[in-house]
Amino acid sequence: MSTTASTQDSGGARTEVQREQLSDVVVRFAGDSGDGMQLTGSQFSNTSALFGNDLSTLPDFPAEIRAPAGTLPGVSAFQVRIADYDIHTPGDAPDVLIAMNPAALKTNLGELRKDGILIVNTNDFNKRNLIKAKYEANPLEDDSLEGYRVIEVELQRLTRQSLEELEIDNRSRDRCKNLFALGMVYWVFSRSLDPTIAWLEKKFAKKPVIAEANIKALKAGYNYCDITGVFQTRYEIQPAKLEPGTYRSINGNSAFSLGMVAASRRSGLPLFLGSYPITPASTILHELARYKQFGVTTFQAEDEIAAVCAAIGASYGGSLALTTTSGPGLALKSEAINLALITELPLVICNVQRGGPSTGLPTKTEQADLLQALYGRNGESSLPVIAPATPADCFDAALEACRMAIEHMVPVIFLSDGYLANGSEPWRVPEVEDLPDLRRAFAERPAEDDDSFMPYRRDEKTLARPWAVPGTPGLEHRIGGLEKEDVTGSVSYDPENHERMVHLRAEKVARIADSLPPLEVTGSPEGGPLLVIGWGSTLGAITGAVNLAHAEGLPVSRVHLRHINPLPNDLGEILARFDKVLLPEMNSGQLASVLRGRYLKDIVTLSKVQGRPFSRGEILAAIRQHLES
Amino acid sequence: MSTTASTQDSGGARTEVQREQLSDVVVRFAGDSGDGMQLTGSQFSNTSALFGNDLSTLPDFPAEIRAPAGTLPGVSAFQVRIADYDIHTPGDAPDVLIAMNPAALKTNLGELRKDGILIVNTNDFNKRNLIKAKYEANPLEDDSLEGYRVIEVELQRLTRQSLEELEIDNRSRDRCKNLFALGMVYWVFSRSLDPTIAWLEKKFAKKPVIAEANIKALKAGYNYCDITGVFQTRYEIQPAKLEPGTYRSINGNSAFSLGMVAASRRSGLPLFLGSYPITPASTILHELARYKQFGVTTFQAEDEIAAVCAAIGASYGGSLALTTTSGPGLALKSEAINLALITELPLVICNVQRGGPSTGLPTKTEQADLLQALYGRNGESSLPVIAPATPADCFDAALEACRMAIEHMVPVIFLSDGYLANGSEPWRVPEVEDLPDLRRAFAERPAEDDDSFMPYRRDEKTLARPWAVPGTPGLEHRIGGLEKEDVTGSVSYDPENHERMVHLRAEKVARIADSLPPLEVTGSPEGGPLLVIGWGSTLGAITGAVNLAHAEGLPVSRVHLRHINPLPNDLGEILARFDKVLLPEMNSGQLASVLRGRYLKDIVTLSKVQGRPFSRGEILAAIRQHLES
Amino acid sequence: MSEQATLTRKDFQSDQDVRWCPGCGDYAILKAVQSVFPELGIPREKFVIVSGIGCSSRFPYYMDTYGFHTIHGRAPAVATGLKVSRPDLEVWVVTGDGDALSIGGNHLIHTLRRNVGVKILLFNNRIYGLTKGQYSPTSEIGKKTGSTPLGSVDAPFNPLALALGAGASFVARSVDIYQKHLVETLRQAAAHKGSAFVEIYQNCNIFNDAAFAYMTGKAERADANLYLEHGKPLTFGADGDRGIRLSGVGLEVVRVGENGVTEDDLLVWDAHAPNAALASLLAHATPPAFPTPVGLFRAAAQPSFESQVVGQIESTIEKQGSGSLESLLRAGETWTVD
Amino acid sequence: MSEQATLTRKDFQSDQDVRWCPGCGDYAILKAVQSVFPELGIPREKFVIVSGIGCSSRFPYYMDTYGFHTIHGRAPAVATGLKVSRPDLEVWVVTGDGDALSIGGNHLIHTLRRNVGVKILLFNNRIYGLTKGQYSPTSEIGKKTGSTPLGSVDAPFNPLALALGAGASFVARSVDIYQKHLVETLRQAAAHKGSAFVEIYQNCNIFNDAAFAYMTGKAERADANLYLEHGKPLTFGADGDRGIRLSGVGLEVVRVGENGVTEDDLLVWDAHAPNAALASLLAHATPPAFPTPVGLFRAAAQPSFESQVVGQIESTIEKQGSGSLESLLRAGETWTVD
Ligand SMILES: Cc1ncc(C[n+]2csc(CCOP(=O)(O)OP(=O)(O)O)c2C)c(N)n1
Ligand SMILES: Cc1ncc(C[n+]2csc(CCOP(=O)(O)OP(=O)(O)O)c2C)c(N)n1
Ligand code: SF4
Ligand code: SF4
Ligand SMILES: [Mg+2]
Ligand SMILES: [Mg+2]
Repeated sequence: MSTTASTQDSGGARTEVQREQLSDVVVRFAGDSGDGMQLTGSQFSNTSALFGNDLSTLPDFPAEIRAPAGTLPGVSAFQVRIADYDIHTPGDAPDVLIAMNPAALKTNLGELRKDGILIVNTNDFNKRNLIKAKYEANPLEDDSLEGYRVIEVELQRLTRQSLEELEIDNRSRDRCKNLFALGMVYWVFSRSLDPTIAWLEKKFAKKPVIAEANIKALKAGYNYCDITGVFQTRYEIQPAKLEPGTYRSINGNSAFSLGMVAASRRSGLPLFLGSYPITPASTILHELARYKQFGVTTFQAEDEIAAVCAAIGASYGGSLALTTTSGPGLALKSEAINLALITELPLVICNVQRGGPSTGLPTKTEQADLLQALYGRNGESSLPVIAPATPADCFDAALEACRMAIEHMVPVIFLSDGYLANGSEPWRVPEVEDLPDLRRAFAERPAEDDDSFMPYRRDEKTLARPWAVPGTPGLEHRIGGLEKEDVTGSVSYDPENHERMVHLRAEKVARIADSLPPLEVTGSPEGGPLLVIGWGSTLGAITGAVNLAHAEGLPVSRVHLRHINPLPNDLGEILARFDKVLLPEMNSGQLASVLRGRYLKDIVTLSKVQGRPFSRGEILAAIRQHLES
Repeated sequence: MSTTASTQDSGGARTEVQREQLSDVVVRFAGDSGDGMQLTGSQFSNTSALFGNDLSTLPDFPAEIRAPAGTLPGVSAFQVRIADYDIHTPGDAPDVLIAMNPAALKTNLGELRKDGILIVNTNDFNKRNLIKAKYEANPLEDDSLEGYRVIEVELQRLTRQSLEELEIDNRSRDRCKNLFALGMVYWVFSRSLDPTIAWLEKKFAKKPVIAEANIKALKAGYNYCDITGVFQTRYEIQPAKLEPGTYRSINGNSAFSLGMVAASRRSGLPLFLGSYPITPASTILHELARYKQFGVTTFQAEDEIAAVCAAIGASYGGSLALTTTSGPGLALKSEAINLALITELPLVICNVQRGGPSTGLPTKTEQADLLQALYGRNGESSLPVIAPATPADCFDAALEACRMAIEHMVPVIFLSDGYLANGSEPWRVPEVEDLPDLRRAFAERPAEDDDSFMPYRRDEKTLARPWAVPGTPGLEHRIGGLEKEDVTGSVSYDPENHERMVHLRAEKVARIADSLPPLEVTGSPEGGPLLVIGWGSTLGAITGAVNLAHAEGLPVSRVHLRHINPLPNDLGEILARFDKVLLPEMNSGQLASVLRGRYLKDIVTLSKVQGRPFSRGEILAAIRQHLES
Repeated sequence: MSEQATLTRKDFQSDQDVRWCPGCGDYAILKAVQSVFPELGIPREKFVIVSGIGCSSRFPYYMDTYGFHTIHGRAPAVATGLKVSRPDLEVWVVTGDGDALSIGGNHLIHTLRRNVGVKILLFNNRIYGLTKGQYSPTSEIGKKTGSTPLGSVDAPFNPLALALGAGASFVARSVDIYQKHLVETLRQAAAHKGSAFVEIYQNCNIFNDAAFAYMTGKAERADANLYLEHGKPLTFGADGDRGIRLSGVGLEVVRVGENGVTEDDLLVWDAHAPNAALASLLAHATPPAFPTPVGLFRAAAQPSFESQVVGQIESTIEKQGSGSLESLLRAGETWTVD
Repeated sequence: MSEQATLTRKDFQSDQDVRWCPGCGDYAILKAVQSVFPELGIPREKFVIVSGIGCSSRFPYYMDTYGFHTIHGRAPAVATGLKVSRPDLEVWVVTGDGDALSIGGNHLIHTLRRNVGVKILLFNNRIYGLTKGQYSPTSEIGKKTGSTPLGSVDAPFNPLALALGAGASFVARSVDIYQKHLVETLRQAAAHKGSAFVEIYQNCNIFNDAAFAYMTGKAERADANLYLEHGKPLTFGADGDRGIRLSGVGLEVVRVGENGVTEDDLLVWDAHAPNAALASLLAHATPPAFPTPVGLFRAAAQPSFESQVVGQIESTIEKQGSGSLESLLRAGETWTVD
């Protein structure tokens, strides 16, 4: 709520309720894993999206399926920022925090902004829960909450009360208390209940009592605010002025899945996914498994190696082949990725990064698999790496990954992360005919007397070899993981041939740079004292920070990389135009080391390795610091 | 024979045979895989070593077990350079080539130096073999061999003749023709037959006829030269002036194996090897399997992953744990290596690099797994990487790898290559008491009332955590792949703790740099126009080239890296002192990219990716070029 | 030094909060293990629990023994290295159906083939719990999950048949809530010298609730379970009058007293048979045609892998003496430069 | 377009020099495959040979069909992806005992469990050939090799028992030099709809010569082989008077005419039995107690994995029509900004 433009309007209000216009607001729902916080947050987001706000979300859930109720590791949270303008991040500090129990309060209070609104469910603040949350004293009873606008609500009692007449047990009643809370939030932000009511009716179509209970609780929460006047102010956030079009809210894994289906259609190739479940990538498998009417084959393999190998087999057979995983799984696939690389078969490897090393922080986000993606294979094995920048960008980046794979006959790594995978934002749905045309012909049966088919004869421009799929008469040939002779593809141990092939494979990837659009530099493209460069999911926080810096009049510019390998042709020149270059990344400086080596330019890392994304404030502070020193 | 000091001595010779003193000579034995070239070459090397020469060898064999006899892919070769001074490489171009068949001639002639001696087995130059070797005409009959000193010998016929009296079949007789050739070479280089005779007697102790046949053939070859005078000159290479001590000839895999046994003894920890066979690493498994009297346990696992996991289990239990592999196997192990990293268990991972990517060139050498070793794991996962420089150095480097692993509780990658693994050189055997003391105490049972054991409390200097092995009463604790809390080691999803642990793990490795000796700069340590920097097995070729350059008066200096991570503390300063830095490596510039990124110094790569080592000439040429331009 | 005399269940409870879902079958298994360990007369510090990744694999955190929560599927390999290098330790592996049979299938069968002396407890809930409910290699055909919205099409593994096919020397099955039976089965596993493979049916009440209700339900239990007891005829049913007999090379369910069948016709269970044929037959006896056999399928005395590996080392040292590093370094042909 | 009418063995010979050691058993297997393929009435371009790494895995280079020499142990996984996405192709996997049973064990058992319609030829030479002779998971106990100088200590896999334990629908065994038998076995494999697993004993004359001489030797052959023929009683021996009969749950070697045994007592071979029990028993019949069974152990009709995967896709499209990308992109709740 930092950049609010508030007006007062006590016109028709029954009590002294004021109306305030806000430009943006950050709300965080926090509770036990069993409290339905992800659902509650999603509903608030969707309703706001339908209303026309721009928004950005950040779910945050524990590694355990259901850690013991009431404990600190069991807390699940969902943050959403809604705004009447174009925003890029789910916000730094929440303006409003809903805490369903002591553990949720404990883990989330620290980030609530000073003077923020705090809604607490007092019924859960009993001795047992306080102990589980490792509170020595009841924070509601000492001065812990000073400086916040605390709204204490007996959520459990009130919800039960509102559902008294329904023939359900108390446990079922209690399960509705998140809807009661949501109703309250809807009231505060002057939102319609209709989208959520419609959604509940659909979701519980087969259990009408449950639908009714949830809807009743929702309305009760809303009415509770109306009647009791617990809030003195209602807020309004106007719709954002977005580009005209049809919008939907989408998270990164969904956008990626749709992008792959679109690529399948636009290339005319059936999509084949070989995958082994792993957080935070599994939902791509789940989503694509539902698209059988698009001819999508999903194969849940026995492990990551089988998953990528099956994808390689499918690619060999002429499918658009995909494998999805996260860090430890990418490590396992590395040997096989090199098989695709040397046999020059198209393949998309989607790696949704999470906190490492080893099992690490499986449900948290990080960008620390970059060097693994670039270099984690034996021998010289350069392959394209692309990193989407926002949840919705996963759609376009998927198409671009497929373009590179098909056009150049090469495995491509798509480097998403947990934040993109689960975070959502409004997405302007594109027209199908505007999507890139990805058709590429398979090698065709040669004329009867033509013996000249050469599986490693290359296209002059792309250096791609022909895609000669089994079943084509006359193209019978053998490929494999041993080094092959240039042009013929026969096994070759010849020293010079090996060197030539190493160069050809690298050059094929390097040439992709020629097909990339020029980079866009925001700020002063002609150069200046400071450039902030980012890649992948830091786009939002960096853009937000640079916008804030511009508002302060700071001379900072910004450029964002989507293609990590090959690097864009114009990058070197751009870097050279700036005195200082700052690179925020959610690792210890991985891309910085690559760029430094490539361009011999001193690039300063702003590192964050905490399993959560940058805030704008962190980056803004670094910008200020580097402009001063 | 380029730097010879020849004298004539026709004194007591029966015919006009001259005696010439040489300073060094390069001999290459080449034949079919079935011709026993590796054995022949080894014998010549050993005899020369026993005589006191310095030497360096380069075996080169095909990927097939026994490719069809007579074909080009079936050629097996062994090159050895012997000298009366301290040498570093197996030589660039052979001075003497023994070609047992047309295929061997075809694949090896190109490298024989002009005016070199060529011994050919004419019996094998029949039509069938010429076709198999893809010769259109018989090279013995056209002018292909002009410019070489060709010695045509009917090896097969002469060998059969010499073994006429023995009761063996012709096939067995033919198997001795390599010994006949060896006898000839011994005559040319004035070598004693005794070591080989002794070796044959031992090897065929159970088959005395075969021993006799081989010995007879050996002598026959020697006498053949004596009698027929096919050679006008005999050469002598005096013993080298090596440091006093006991010497033996050793290859890299053997030296590494002995180093590991020595480390086991010096640390008091039993050695455990978990491995899965793969060329060119398998011989380490074979060798260590024979050291049961040293308490060495070798476990041939079902795959590379099981191999490294078993080693991790053994390390957890208090063994000195080792796993050995080559490139594709390292890729497979990467997930598990991170488990050792995050649980902070000592482990040595020996990777004998071969030509990649994928199956690549399995029997050839390359240095292209460097970036994989440094970065091929998910998340932030810095670990020590050490690269031995010569076959014998594998012994010392093994001990150093173990030192780092044990002292810092960390997995260490030992980056050897095919050239070091199979190449051999004289090794001055160290005294056991001069070897480093690697003892480190396990954590001990705490006092009865002491509850303070903390599995992640670190040593202040090394940052190592305690090694608390199962079976110790009172130290029961749990470790695993999830992020852990600083000090306590409990599972922790706390953001700041994660960042702290990422830094601590990196810092632990970085601190190793403080224990490294200063780098030695040859040439002008104070700086100059050109520094050649190398790592791993290129030491020999670089040293040779720089020595040649110094002989030409060129102002070039040299430094060699053994520790790739962490890099030595003084490296940055050294680089800064030179105008240009040249880095020859058997890859496309992997270390160069790392050093450029780290030191922002323009480092120029001299790349060779041909599955074979640099020659001195190649490096010398690059030195000249860079000093000129 | 050793504390075994006084060990109790409490001694095996760690201070960590147990983080399985309320109602998860894993709790009961934890309880059973914590009951058996103190009975074994082994000092606490000698126990090591090695696990992979999955809900079940959180097990070591809750045991106050040495514990290693490794990576997905690899626990048998880590345990092998540990046991071979430290045969004095009691190494128990805890794993799930995905961990052991999907990604870890190969390590499992090789560990069983080698007969490494580790106890392997496979918590079979027929689902991937930790990754939120995908079908597993033990899910029944037609299973609808996130990754198989129209139902899975591939036949599941029969874990016991697979283990027997791999040459396992000890194979047993129990059920999370059969606490007494489970405890007894764990005791038998503890007593076995080589690899002991125990499949434990485990209810995942979140993603695959009531997967075993067909046999564990109150109404079904008596008729749906066949308790294997060595040396006893195979009978089952509420009235104990039903049984299993051989018919050709197969098995057949009969009722004693009907069609002239007497108790003598029933198969007498031999868990120690030298070959695995009968155990295989029983492993293939699956509902609805048969009651589900639980208990000890096979326990054959075979030398353990680690005893033989260590044996080779010990006998070499016995014969040749402990190696001299000095001589080793100087082995082969040497020469001296003065 | 299709050339099947006129295909001959020559059509399947590629122009590559065959690079196995002279005398290697692989040659005979190559010959057998090249004899069977032209008979099958399938166009040459429909054949794909997928292999792993090992001497045996060089196989595709020598066949003038499509071929994929993949990486060590992973051929079944690559083949699965190929077959599921292209059920019209004939996918044959060639693998070795190390490739299939050591590093690739898991992919093998999962492929068999799923019943993917690929033919798997396992060249079992009981040794690692390509890496120069280490012991393999099928080497006999006590095998002395480079990696086991004092002899191996672990029991080998019984590949057929393992395959059956994994649920394989087709299991057979033949021998490199039994050319006619091998050809017939390959024909049966070709005719099977799901996974066909064929173990082929193969002599590695360099690193494990004469490993199968006990049964292939001239003197031994008649008494040491038991040829399985569906519907025929199990007899063997030079005089054909010896046979196999059931004894309890096991098997027993008998002589017809002795102790009142008649031909009617012998087990009549049923390769199509619905359950794998009998096949398992036979798989466990090993020398010296039994002759080595060769031929078809099991061929059970079960739906193939790919047919069902494709079936779900086809029936969805049939019911819902081919998906509209436009609608998919606009699915869920949308709103419009003008
Ligand atoms: C290499 C790797 N791949 C995938 C995963 C994700 N993962 C964690 S547990 C699991 C399966 C769990 O199923 P199961 O073994 O049956 O255990 P349960 O949770 O049911 O007890 C998977 C796929 C991982 N952690 N590591
Ligand atoms: C990942 C990997 N690990 C190890 C190897 C080395 N390797 C190649 S073939 C082979 C075993 C070969 O044995 P088998 O499968 O029995 O085939 P054979 O040579 O006997 O036909 C091994 C270990 C490899 N190529 N790749
Ligand atoms: S998800 Fe299932 S298996 Fe996992 S803890 Fe919950 S109930 Fe247990
Ligand atoms: S090593 Fe053995 S298996 Fe390999 S080609 Fe030679 S004989 Fe055949
Ligand atoms: Mg499970
Ligand atoms: Mg083999």
